[in-house]
Amino acid sequence: MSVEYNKENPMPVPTRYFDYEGYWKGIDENKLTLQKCGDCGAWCHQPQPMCPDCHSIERKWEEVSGKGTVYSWVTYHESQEPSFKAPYSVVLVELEEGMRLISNLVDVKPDEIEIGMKVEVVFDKIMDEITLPKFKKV
Amino acid sequence: MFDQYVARRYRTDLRPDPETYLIKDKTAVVGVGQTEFSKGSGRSTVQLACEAIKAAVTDAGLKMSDIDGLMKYTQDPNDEHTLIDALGIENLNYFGELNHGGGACTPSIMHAAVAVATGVAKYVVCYRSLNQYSDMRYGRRGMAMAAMTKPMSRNGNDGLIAPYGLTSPVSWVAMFARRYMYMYGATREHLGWVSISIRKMAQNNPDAIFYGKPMTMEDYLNIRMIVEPFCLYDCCIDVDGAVAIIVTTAERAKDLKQTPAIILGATQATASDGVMMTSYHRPRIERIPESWYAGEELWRVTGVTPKDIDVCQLYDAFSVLVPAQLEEYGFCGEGEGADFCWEGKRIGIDGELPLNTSGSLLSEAYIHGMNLIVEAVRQIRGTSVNQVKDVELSMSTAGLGVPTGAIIFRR
Amino acid sequence: MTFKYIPGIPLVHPVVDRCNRGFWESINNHVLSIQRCQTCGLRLHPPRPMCPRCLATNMGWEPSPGRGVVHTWVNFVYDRAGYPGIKCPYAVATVELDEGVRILSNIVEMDPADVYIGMPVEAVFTDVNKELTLVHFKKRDK
Amino acid sequence: MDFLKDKAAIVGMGIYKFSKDSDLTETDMACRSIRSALDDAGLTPDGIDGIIVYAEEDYDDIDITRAMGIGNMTYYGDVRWDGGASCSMVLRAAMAVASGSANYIVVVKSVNDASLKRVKKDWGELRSWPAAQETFYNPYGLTSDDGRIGMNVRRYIHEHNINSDSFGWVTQVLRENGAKNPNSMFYEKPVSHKDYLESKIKVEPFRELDYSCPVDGSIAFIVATAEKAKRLKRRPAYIMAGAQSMVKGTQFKTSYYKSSITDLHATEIVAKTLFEKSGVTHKDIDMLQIEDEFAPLVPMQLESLGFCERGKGVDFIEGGDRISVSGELPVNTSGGSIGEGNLHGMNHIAEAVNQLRETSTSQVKDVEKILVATGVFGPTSGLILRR
Repeated sequence: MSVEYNKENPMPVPTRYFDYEGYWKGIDENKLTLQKCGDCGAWCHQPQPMCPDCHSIERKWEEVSGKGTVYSWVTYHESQEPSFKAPYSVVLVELEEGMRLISNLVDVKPDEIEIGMKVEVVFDKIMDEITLPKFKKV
Repeated sequence: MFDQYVARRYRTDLRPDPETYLIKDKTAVVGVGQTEFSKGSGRSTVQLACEAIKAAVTDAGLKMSDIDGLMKYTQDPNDEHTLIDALGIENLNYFGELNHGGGACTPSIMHAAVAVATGVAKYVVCYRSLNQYSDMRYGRRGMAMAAMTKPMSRNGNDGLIAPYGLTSPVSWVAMFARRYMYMYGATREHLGWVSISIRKMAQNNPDAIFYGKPMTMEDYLNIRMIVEPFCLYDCCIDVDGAVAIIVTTAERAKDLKQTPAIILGATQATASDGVMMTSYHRPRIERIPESWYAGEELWRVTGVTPKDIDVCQLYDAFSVLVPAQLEEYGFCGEGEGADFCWEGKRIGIDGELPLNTSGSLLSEAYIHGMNLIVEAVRQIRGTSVNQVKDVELSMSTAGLGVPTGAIIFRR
Repeated sequence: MTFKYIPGIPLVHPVVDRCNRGFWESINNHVLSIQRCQTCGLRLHPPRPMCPRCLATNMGWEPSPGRGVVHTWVNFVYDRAGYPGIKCPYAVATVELDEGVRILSNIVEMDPADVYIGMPVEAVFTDVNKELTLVHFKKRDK
Repeated sequence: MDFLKDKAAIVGMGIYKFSKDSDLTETDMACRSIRSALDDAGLTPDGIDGIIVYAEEDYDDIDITRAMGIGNMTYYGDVRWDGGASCSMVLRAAMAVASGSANYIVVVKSVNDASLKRVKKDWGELRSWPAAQETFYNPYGLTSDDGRIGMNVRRYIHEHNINSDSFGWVTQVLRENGAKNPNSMFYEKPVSHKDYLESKIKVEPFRELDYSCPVDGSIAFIVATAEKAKRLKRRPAYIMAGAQSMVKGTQFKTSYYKSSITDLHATEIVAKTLFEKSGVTHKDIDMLQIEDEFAPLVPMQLESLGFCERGKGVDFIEGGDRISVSGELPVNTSGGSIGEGNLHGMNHIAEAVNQLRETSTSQVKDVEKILVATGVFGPTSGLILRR
C-alpha cells in the first residue's frame, strides 16, 4: 500500500450530498461511475448540477473504463494531517475518457511514480463505511 | 445620563457631489429568474442557483457566455467557481461579495451597477440560493444546537449575547420591536394589519407559499407566540429556492428582450455603533439609522422624494420592520408608521403607497430579499400579479438591523 | 416560573479574546467590569480594541455596582425558538447601567412575563458550570 | 479610453508590523493599521465613508467602524480568496470612488496566520459548498495548499523539462530583498542558492525554502479619487488599471480540470486586461510585485504575464540577476511573501506604493509604473500603479 493511515485519528469522510451522491453510489458497488449529461452526453468531472455545455439539468451516471495515466503527482514527506502516515503520494490521473481525478496509488513506492505511467482503478475499502477508488500500475 | 459615544451625524458637505454619481440612469436590471419556492427543494443550492441564473439569462434574451460578473452574498455558500464550472462561463471579470445577510440584496444590485458603469464587467449576475427550510434554517433550534459546539461568530462579540439564550434572528428583532411598540404605542393589532395586508397580496401570487391561505385578524391574534412580542405570523417563511438578477448598462439594455428597469439610484448605508442585528448599544434603539441614512442618500442622489414613489417593496423579515421603514424612509413621520398600516388601506393596491405587492418575505418566500427586487422590476415591466397602475418609480429596500440599502427603478 | 437551565445541554460558551478577556475574567470573580478608555475616559460595552472617540488602544477595566434599569426585553415562550439549554419561558433584556452603557443578559428570579421597560434591576452572578460564570440581573427596589 | 484609468489613487497606507505572534486579535491589528493609514494620509475617521474587507477574517466591516468611531458609510463589501483578493480589494475601492459612491475608502486585511491555533479538523461530511468539493481531495490526503499547488508545479517541471534547483534563485533574491527590510520576518537573514539546495523536501516537489512565510500582521490602504489625492499630503500612487479574473475549471488552488494545468490562464487574462485598460506596454513596466506563495510561481507568472515566452521563465530567473533590485525587471523588492512575510499580496501592493513614493528599503531609481499581481490557480487579480 502506498498510503497508510493512523486510523485512531479522524479520517476525512466522503461527502454524499445531492450532486455527489451518484458518484459515491457507484463506488459502493465497486464501479467508477462519472457524470454524463443526460441530453448532450458530455462527460463531467467533478459532478455539476447543470451541464456546462448545454445547460441541461438531466444527469446520468455511467461507468468508465478506469484506465488512464498519471498526469501529475506530489509526495508528502511531512504529513499535514495526523490520519495520514508520511511519506505518501497523491496522484492526478487522466482517464482514457479525458476526465482527471485525484487519487492515491496502491503498491507503488513514491520514487517509482512517473508522469505518463499507465494505471487502472482498484477499490480500497479503507474503513467499514469508506471505500475509495485508487489506482494500481499496469 | 447616557454617556455613550455620540454617533457621528450625517453631513452633506462630506458626501460626493451627486453630479459624480455614476450609475443613475446609466444602468438597468434586464433579466430576472427564479426557481419555485418550496418547503423542500430536493436538490442542492448550487443547482437552484444555476436554474435561477439560467432563467434570468433566458429572460434577458442573453447567452450564458455573455455573463462576465457575479455578485455574491457572503452568506451564500455557493461560490463563483462552482457556479461558473456548472454554467460553462469561461471567465469572470468581476466577482465580489456583500456581507450582512438580507442587507446585501439591493446593495448587490448597486455593486453590480457600479461594475458595469465603470466598465469592469458587461453583464453581472446577482444571486441568492438557499435551502433555508430543508437545511440551514436560521430560526431553527438546530442552529442553536450547532452553535454549542462551534462559536457562532468568528469574533468575541457573540459571546456577550449567545450564552443568555438570545440565539435567533426572531429574538434579535423582537428586542427592537418591544422598544418600538413601547415608545410609539404600537399594539399587536398594528403589527397584525401589516401581516394581513401582505398576506392579501399573496392571494394573487401562485408562486407564494401562502397562496390560497388568506388570514384574518382573528387568525393572527390566535396563532402561537414565538418570542414575545412576536407571533408566528410576524415572521417570514423559511423556504428553499433561488433568485438571480442581471444588471448591465442602460445602453446595452436597449437591445435586449425586456423593458429595462432603469436604476435611478441605489445606496448602501451603515450607521455608527452597529452590531449584526443586535445594535442595542445606541442611544435610541427604536430607530433604524441605517435605513434612515440609506433613504437620505437615495433622495439626495436621485432628486426624488418619498411622495414620488409609486410602489415599494419593504424588507419584511418581521412585520415590525414595515412601519419602522415607512418612518425612516420618510413616507410618514416618526412614530406614525404603525398607524399608516392600520386596516391596510393606505398600503393596499389602490392605496397611496402600495407595499410588498408579491406577498414579499412574510407571505411569498424568504429569499433574503432578492425576491423583493424581482417584484420591484415586475412593477416597472407591468407584469406583477398585483400590478399598480402607471408605475413610474418602483422602490425596494434591503435587510435592516444590519448595514442596509435601497434602490429605485424607473421606467 | 423562574429562570432554569436544562441539565445536560451545554451553553454557548463565549469566545474569549484579547479584547474582551478583562470582562470575562472579572465575571469569573463575581465582579461586573466595564471597559474604559484610559486616555479619554469613555466607557464602552461591548468591549472594543480601540477607543472610537480618541483612537487610543490603552483600554482598562472599571468595576461596576451593576445597577440599572431594563431598556428592552423579550420573552422566549415557544420552546423551539428558544435556546435548548434554557427552560422556556425565559426573559432576555438589555439593561441600561447607571454608568451609561447597556449590557445584555437574562432577568432571573421572577416570572418573565412580568418584566417591564424601566424596571430597576441589579446584577447577580450565576456559576453555570465549572467553566462558565455569567452575570444575570434581578429586580431590585428603587 | 478606459473609464477607470487614473481616476483613483492610493493616498494612505498603514502597516501593523509583521510577527510570529501578534498577541492581538485580527480586528485590533486592522484598527491599528487603519489608524496609521489615516495618519499617513492626513485624514480622520470622520472622512471615511467606505470600507472593503477580506471575507474570511474574524471581523466584519462594522466591527472595525464600531471600534474606530467611523460613522455612516455608503460603500462597503467583502472580497474572498486569499491572495486573489488583494488587488481586487483596491480595484473595488477605485470603482467606488470613481462612481461617486463614496469619498475615502479603507481597504484592509489583517491576519493571524502564524499564531492562529488551528482548530483540529472535524472530518465529518462537509455538507456546505464549496467545502463539499473537498470530498475529491481530502480522503486522499491532499489536504493542504502545498500539495494542491505542488500538483501543478510538478506538471510544469515535467512539461518544460526544468531542473527544479533553479527555483532557488527566486528564494535567494527575495530573501536578499527581505534582509534589507526591517518589517521583514527575515530582516538581516539572507539565504544563498546553496542553502536552498540543502533545505529539506517537505511536500515534493517543494523544498522548505520554496515556501512563503505565514505571519501575523495587517495592512490598510486609503483610496480616493485622483482629484482628492492631489490635495493630500503624500504622493499618490495612481491606479492606472485594475483587473480580476476567475476562469472555468479552476477551483481554488485545485485547478486540475482545464486542458492545461500549468497555464495560469487567469493571470494571462489579468495581464491582458491591465495592459489594454492602462494603455501601457510590457516595456513601460519598471518592476513587478507578484504572487510568491511558492517560489516556482514566480517564473510561471513571468511567462503568463508575458514578460518571457512559455517555458522560458526559469531561464529568466537563472542566477537571479535579472529579477534582482539592480536587474532589468526587479521582482518583489520588499521580499514579497517569501522574503518579507505572506500578507496575501497586501504587502506587494504596499511595496509598490513605497517604490512610487521612493521610500522602499530596496529603492529602485526612477520607478514610474509597477505591475502588481496576486493570486494564482484560482481567482486572480492585478493592478498597474504609477507615480
